[in-house]
Amino acid sequence: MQVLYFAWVRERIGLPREEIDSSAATVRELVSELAAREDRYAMAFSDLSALRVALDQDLADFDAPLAGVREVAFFPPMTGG
Amino acid sequence: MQVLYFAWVRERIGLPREEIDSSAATVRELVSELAAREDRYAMAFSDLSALRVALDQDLADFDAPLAGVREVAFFPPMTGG
Amino acid sequence: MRIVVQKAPFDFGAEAGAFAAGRTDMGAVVTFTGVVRDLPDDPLKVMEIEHYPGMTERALEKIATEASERWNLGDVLVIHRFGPMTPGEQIMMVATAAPHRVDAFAAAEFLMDYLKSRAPFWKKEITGDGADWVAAKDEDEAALDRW
Amino acid sequence: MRIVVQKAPFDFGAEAGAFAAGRTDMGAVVTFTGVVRDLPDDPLKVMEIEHYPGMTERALEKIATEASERWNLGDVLVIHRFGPMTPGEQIMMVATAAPHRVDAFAAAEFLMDYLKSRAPFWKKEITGDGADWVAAKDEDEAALDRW
Repeated sequence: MQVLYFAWVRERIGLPREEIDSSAATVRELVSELAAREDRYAMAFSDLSALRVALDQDLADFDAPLAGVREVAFFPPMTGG
Repeated sequence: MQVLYFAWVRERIGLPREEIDSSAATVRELVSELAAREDRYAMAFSDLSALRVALDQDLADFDAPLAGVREVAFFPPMTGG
Repeated sequence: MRIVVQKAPFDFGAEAGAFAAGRTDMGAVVTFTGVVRDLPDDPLKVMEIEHYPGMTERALEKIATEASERWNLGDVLVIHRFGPMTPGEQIMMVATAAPHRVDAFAAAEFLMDYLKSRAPFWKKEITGDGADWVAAKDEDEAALDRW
Repeated sequence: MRIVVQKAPFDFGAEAGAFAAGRTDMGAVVTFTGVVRDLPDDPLKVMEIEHYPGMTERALEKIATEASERWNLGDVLVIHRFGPMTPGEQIMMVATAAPHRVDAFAAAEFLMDYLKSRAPFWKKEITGDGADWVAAKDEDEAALDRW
């Protein structure tokens, strides 16, 4: 699946998107896999309460299932307007 | 004092303003004097709850004193905006 | 603060654009515009607005000053027309500029609620069937209670 | 309904004027414009807005559609920029047209509250001291509870 990062999540991880091959069943499991990769991932995902996630461009929960999802995006709370 | 009429009050009484010589102490007394004049005044002042009054261009109550007032205006509830 | 009472049409886009332009300390600008609506059952020929010259400007200034005291505002604009207008014409506008959106919205709604029931304007609708003074609505008077 | 997400500046006055023009069935038009504010202590050089292409349009359409379902609206316009902007530049605008003012105001405030916290935009402030992502405010999240 495509994993996208925005704002300071993108800056901490150091890239805007990547293709990830994962069998994680939920967002939370995917986050654990990513955080285990390298320090920059561990840092970006250290506080889930400061993060939001979208699945196929709709906001979702961290407990949401990933089955059939093609695009996962992680980012901080939004500040539009 | 100058007495002004607006909207349907003006139309019923048939003039936009007139000079009135009155010793009425309050707006309510002035209204009684005017209503006693002619039918067209009696009709215009028949229901005070449908009227508003301004003294020297500030909204006032019908019990407000007239001492020192130079301009009294009668009109229906306002419908601006 | 700018209060304008005039018979002539005004250019809403130009007024709104000028009001919002060049402010670096105000994060939020809200505008409201009132438009003459056609009547569904009996087509409106003309909406005629009568006002009380002198008191009108005084009442609008009072309302705008009170808004500026209640909320943190950078600027307020009120334009209100009188005389005859046809459907689609803009009757009036208010605009508020504030550091934050909550103040800009609240002040604009306050201005509209007060202007509806406390500024001396009266609307008359002229249709094929005749002419009628628009009755004040109880809900407009009730709207003042929230402030 | 018109949703625009663009890097280029937009002409607020022209957009507001065009939006309000020629409506004979809508008595009320409300606009909101967000403006880049300068920072009092540390002058702002640039405000940079990042967004999530694709999801942004989708989220704005969802919010505008929900507003149209909740209130009696004739039209909705949302314009939101991304990229770098300087103090005084207009970031975004919403406009609502409705038969009555209560609906036009409520829908515009609803759009703004949701757009602030549910549309994927992120602001970064670049000053002489460096660059900081703007933190979301608890009060913006809390503002959603009223709807």
